[in-house]
Amino acid sequence: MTPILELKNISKAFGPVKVLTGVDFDLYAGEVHALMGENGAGKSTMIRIASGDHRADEGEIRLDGEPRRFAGPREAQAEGIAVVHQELLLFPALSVAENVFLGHQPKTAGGFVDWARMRREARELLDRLDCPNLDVDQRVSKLSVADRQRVEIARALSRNARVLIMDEPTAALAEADVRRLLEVIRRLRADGVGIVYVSHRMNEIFEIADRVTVLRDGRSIGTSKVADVTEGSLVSMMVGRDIHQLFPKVDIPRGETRLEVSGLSLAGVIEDISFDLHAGEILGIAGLVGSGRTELAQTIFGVTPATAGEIRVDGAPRRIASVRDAIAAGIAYVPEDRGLHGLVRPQPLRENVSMAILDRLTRYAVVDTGREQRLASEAIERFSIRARDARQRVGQLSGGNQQKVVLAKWLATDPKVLILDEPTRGIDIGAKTEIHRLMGELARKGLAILMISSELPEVLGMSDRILVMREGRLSAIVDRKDATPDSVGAAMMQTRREPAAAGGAR
Amino acid sequence: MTRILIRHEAILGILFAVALFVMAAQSDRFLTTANLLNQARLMTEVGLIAIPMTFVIVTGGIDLSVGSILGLCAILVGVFWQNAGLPLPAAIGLSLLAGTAAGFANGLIITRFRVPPLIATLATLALYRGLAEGISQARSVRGYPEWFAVLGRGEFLGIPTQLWLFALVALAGIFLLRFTAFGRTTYAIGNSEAAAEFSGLPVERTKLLIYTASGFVSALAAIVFVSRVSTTRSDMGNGIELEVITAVVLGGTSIFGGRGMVIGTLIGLCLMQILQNGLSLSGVRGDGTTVVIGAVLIVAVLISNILGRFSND
Amino acid sequence: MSRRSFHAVSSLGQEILLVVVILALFAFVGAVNPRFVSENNLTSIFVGNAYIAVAAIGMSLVIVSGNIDVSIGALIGVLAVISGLLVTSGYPIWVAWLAPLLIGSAINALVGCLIAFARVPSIIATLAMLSILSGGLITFTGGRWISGLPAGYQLAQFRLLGVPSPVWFMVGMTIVAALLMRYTAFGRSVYAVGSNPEAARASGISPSSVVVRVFAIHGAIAGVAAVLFATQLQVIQSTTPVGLELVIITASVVGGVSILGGVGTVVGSTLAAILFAAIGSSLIFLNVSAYWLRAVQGVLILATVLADMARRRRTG
Amino acid sequence: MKKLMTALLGASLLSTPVAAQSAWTGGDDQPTSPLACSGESPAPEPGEYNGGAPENAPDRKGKDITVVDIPKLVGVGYFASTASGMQEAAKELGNITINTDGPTRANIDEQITFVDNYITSGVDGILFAANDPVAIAPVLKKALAAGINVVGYDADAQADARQWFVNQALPNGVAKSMMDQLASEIGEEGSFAIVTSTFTTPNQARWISEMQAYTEKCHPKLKFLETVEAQEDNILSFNQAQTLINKYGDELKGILGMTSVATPAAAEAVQQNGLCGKVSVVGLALPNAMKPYINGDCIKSTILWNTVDLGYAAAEVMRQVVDGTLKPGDTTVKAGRLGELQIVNQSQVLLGAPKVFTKDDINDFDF
Repeated sequence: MTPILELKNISKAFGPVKVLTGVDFDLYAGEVHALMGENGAGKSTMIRIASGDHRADEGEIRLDGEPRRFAGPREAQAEGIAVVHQELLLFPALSVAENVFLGHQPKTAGGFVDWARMRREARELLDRLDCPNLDVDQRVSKLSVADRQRVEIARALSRNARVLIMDEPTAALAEADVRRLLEVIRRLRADGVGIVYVSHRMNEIFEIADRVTVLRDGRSIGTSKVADVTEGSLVSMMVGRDIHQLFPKVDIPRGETRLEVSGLSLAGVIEDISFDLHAGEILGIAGLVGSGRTELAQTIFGVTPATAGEIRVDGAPRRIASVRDAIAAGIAYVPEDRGLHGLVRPQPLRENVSMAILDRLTRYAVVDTGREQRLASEAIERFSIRARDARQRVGQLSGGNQQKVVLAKWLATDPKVLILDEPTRGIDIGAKTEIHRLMGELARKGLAILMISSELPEVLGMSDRILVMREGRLSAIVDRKDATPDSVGAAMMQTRREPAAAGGAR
Repeated sequence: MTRILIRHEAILGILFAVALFVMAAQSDRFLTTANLLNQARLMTEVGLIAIPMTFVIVTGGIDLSVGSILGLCAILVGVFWQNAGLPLPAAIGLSLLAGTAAGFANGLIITRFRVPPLIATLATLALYRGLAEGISQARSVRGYPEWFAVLGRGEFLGIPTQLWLFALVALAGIFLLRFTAFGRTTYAIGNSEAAAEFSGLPVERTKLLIYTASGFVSALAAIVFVSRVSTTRSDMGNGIELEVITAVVLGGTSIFGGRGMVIGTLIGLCLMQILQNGLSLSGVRGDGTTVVIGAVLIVAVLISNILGRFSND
Repeated sequence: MSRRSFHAVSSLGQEILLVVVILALFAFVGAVNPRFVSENNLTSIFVGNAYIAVAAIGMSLVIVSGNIDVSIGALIGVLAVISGLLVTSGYPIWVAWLAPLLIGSAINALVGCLIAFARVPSIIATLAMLSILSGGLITFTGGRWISGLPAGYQLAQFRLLGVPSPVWFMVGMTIVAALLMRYTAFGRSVYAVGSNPEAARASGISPSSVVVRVFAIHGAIAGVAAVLFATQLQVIQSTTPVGLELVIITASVVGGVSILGGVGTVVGSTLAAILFAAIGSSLIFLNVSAYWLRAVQGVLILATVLADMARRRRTG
Repeated sequence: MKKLMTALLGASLLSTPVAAQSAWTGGDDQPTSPLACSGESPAPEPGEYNGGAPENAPDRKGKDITVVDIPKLVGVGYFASTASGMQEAAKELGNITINTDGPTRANIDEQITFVDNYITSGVDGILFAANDPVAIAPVLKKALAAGINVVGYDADAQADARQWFVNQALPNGVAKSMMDQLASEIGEEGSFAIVTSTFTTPNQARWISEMQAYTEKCHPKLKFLETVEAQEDNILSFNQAQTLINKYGDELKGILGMTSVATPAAAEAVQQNGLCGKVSVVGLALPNAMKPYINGDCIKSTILWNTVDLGYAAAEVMRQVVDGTLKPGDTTVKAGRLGELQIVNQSQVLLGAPKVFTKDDINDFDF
């Protein structure tokens, strides 16, 4: 049996930087082949080459044993290779149906776009993906992240994909959505589709993949059957060293109350939330996408000022009507969307690190660049950020290093309360561990940490207590000792009404 | 970031030097102090407005209403002075206030009502010009006292008076954009407004201030203009916005925001002015000069694009 | 079901808003002065401004694709003169009618290439074209008007079934363009490129070629506008009307085309062009002081923009 | 903000019929001097010279000189024909070179820059048609100070900013021709409207004021309706004329076109509406642009000075000023094929009275 897709001895360089060196990869029909590696290992480039987006410098691509060259994505798509991109390449202003069929709309006899058929077929595809509630006429800009991803998968399927490449499909999904996605993947596999599955999440790999290939520094470290490897061996293959503890949770005695939230509401989004947070504590927030986790964080942080309720920091009531108020109150927020909200990517590292404390760095309105430079150098050292120097543009750094810059930026404000929204999303194992270690260190120093995560193991592993949200309300607060996937999962799910206001869309 | 900017400026500098050299070779009347100072005088109004426009474009916005604000403020000087019988300094003060208010209104429409700047200022372009016409009833106001002409036609230490004003505004612009938290915020807004917002930077206030400043400086340009031509007309400054934007963009400010420097704008301005002047002196007619400036604009952007592609950005 | 119709309404909101405003305007001014809604006046409102509506169709395509064209006024001027020169120097009339389409298309395809391949931002490329075209026009014609146009050349004065040809062009081209934008793969790819060029590329659409084609079509449409412009009177002016580009862009934008690309329909821009023409005419009928006319127009444009913004925020 | 605007505007917006009788829209505030209703008016006295003089001008007598012509704007038929008149004179004289160059829009700022650049480039003389009499004055004075001879035509500057001004026709003369012609076509009690370029154009504003004064004196029952602006844009002029026709219906008997762009466009509107003979168009326009309408018996007349002659005279005057044959105190000047021209108003050379072209003679002219 010949593989449907085969990459042989692929090399690729961008300018002087060698990204891939002699990589081999093959995929059989009806299998899920996981591709793993830290950020910067070359996974994305490989995907781009396989999907015709980039041309390899060396090596060849074979389809069903025949060598092929793709002039562009269109040719690859014509051969049945489709990609579900991590950044979800959709058209926000267009409808669901149209997003599914853009570029290959069904046509009438006269060559015109057949809207009726397009909507019908989109409906069928979405039903096949088990999402009957998704309206094919809805604009994509109004959909939640999970729904957007379904649209993207429907798009791939609409091209009768034989090879489906999924680039971190679960990075943005809540646990329940991950379940549904894995179900869909199983079904596709049964239909004979070959799936390249890129993910950082170990449990998914073990659950769904048949084989796994690990990349490191642009080279293939090896391909093995999933049954033959362990989590530990995979991690050491990826990182090149052993990592013993995935969640280095340290026990810190609870300090005094730092943050008290009572009756906090944002009309139509979150309702009547009360909790407190202590120095040295990590309070995890769990919940489905759309349950109001991020909205809660952004309300506390003043992005969307609360319509009712009270926030006290160190016992003093604070009126938080803007981000500036929140910063002044000692609250810091590391946002979910790094690229959009966390960083100004075209600007240098040092200007990003100083951005939240610009007021404090100015004298007579002039920015003290000397102090700024020192601040940046310290941050590079303290968080071991891999950057050329403080003048490098943050957009050029890897995801993990970007996240460290965001952390550095917020720790520079000397906060009392640190809110982390999906702090390790899209970050490789190495950087993830570092960030977890850092969280422990910060908590030990008396910081109160609020952590939102869609990864249940992370929430369970890192939190002292877990605040579970459902449909904009507080569902439960679970102590570490009582927290199990079942107890927290139950609090998250319960019965869910028909889709509430699409909370995921902003 | 700085490196790219410097590169664009270097290209511009070279273009500028080439233009200077060619023009000087074409006409011996070109490279004289008198001519150059005179040219500087002629470009002051466009130059003044180009300074805040650099800020506006760096934030990723645009202000098309500057020419109309200029017209409106010019009219108001005359109306306050002659029709309302105020002393001239008071009339000037009120007119500056009106220009500031017009800019503030732009800023409000853009920040509060979230109207994209292009549309907002397209609408106020029509509105402010209309107000100028309505208020003036198409009457010119003339006969300003001698002392007022000093600003537009006089000299101070051998240098045209308005050039001192221009230098002051330009220096303030360089200082603000380059060294202050305000400038830093301006760049951050242009590169990623959301990230700036999430960093607690005063995004709305900064934008509001920038559009307000644009209105104020347009009013200032109106005063200089009225002083230079000693009359007010409601059609003053018509079309000046395109000249200003051309200068700013020629100066390397990215129309998408986030990139640009006041120095670049100044070079862009000078390049435009010496092209106009130099070509005219060497016998090229006005319409030919217009064509050349259009071509230079494309060439400058092309060269910097091509060079930009070979660098690792 | 109700959900679906709701979305249909919200995506058509701007068009409906415009129709309501236009009807309200006609009703109000008609009540004050019935002559405003006389057949004659309605005809002149449509005929005299049809070329603006036609040009706004192309502009809408350009804006939907995420670009802008500030040289459109100059281009129309140049193409009108070319048409006039051809017909007065003895070429057949149909050549003079067709040439502007082809030349306009060629010129703008070139601009499109600058934008798509040389990555010159559209506002800069067209700003430069504005200088080049308007300067070049004067150099070329020396400011002489073109007169002595042969009989049969005045396309814009023809009538078909009693309706003046500019109205046919305006309505016909709007419908064709609306269908093209909605029912052809190309039309949809324009929205895709304007909405998210990176995603368009991943869908197998080449953003560069879409942008070049959009500009080429826009140039051809500008050619039609130029012929309507040139054939309305017995002489052709050799300067371009001042500020025509702003009028056309405003029509597109107020018609609901988002300046950020990806959204909008050509029906909206045509309605907006009609609205502006009607406003201009109505102010004269309402005896608004001529000195204040432009201010009132400005207020009305601003009001439309703000109303649109409020509507968008309501429907999300 | 919107409310404020509305309140502000509402108060002053709607012009009442009373306002219509007080002042014609588009006029200026300068004093008027209407001519006598009938019979020849005595020509105004030359008076004492009040023009300026170039400082330390080199002796250019009889030498080849280079002159630049800077009209209000280039790209309109009117100034294309004045420029052709200048070339005609240059050819006859043989020792004068004239280049026409100017802004593409009637924009004071650009025009000033043009003048300034030509001063630097060192021309011997400047011919100009000013967009604004006051705004252009400082730069013209600078030209005089640089020893350059400065002569205006068509649209004047302040008198001391130039040496002579070739006046195509006195404003009160234009007013008389226009209103007499209008009254003869629509009767003494007809209603009419005006299409002008912009309210800020000095010549047009002057003529409208003079027309009002003359009408009140000599045709008091003519009814002024309104003035509309149409820039220098023929489609807009057409649309505006069209709107006036639609608005007033049978009430409208005549349209006055104040520019060479507006008049033919108004004629076109009348013709396309099939109102030939019902609505008269009286106005300033180049004969060539009006021939189709006049020969087609739709429009009776067009009024204008000979623009080619205007340019011709301007060039002749420039040559004579340079040669010193036209000096302050002279009462006439010889201008080539035009013969003797009269000096009026202290430093103006009068081309003559405006001419009314009709079907009988329009085909004898080609400009």
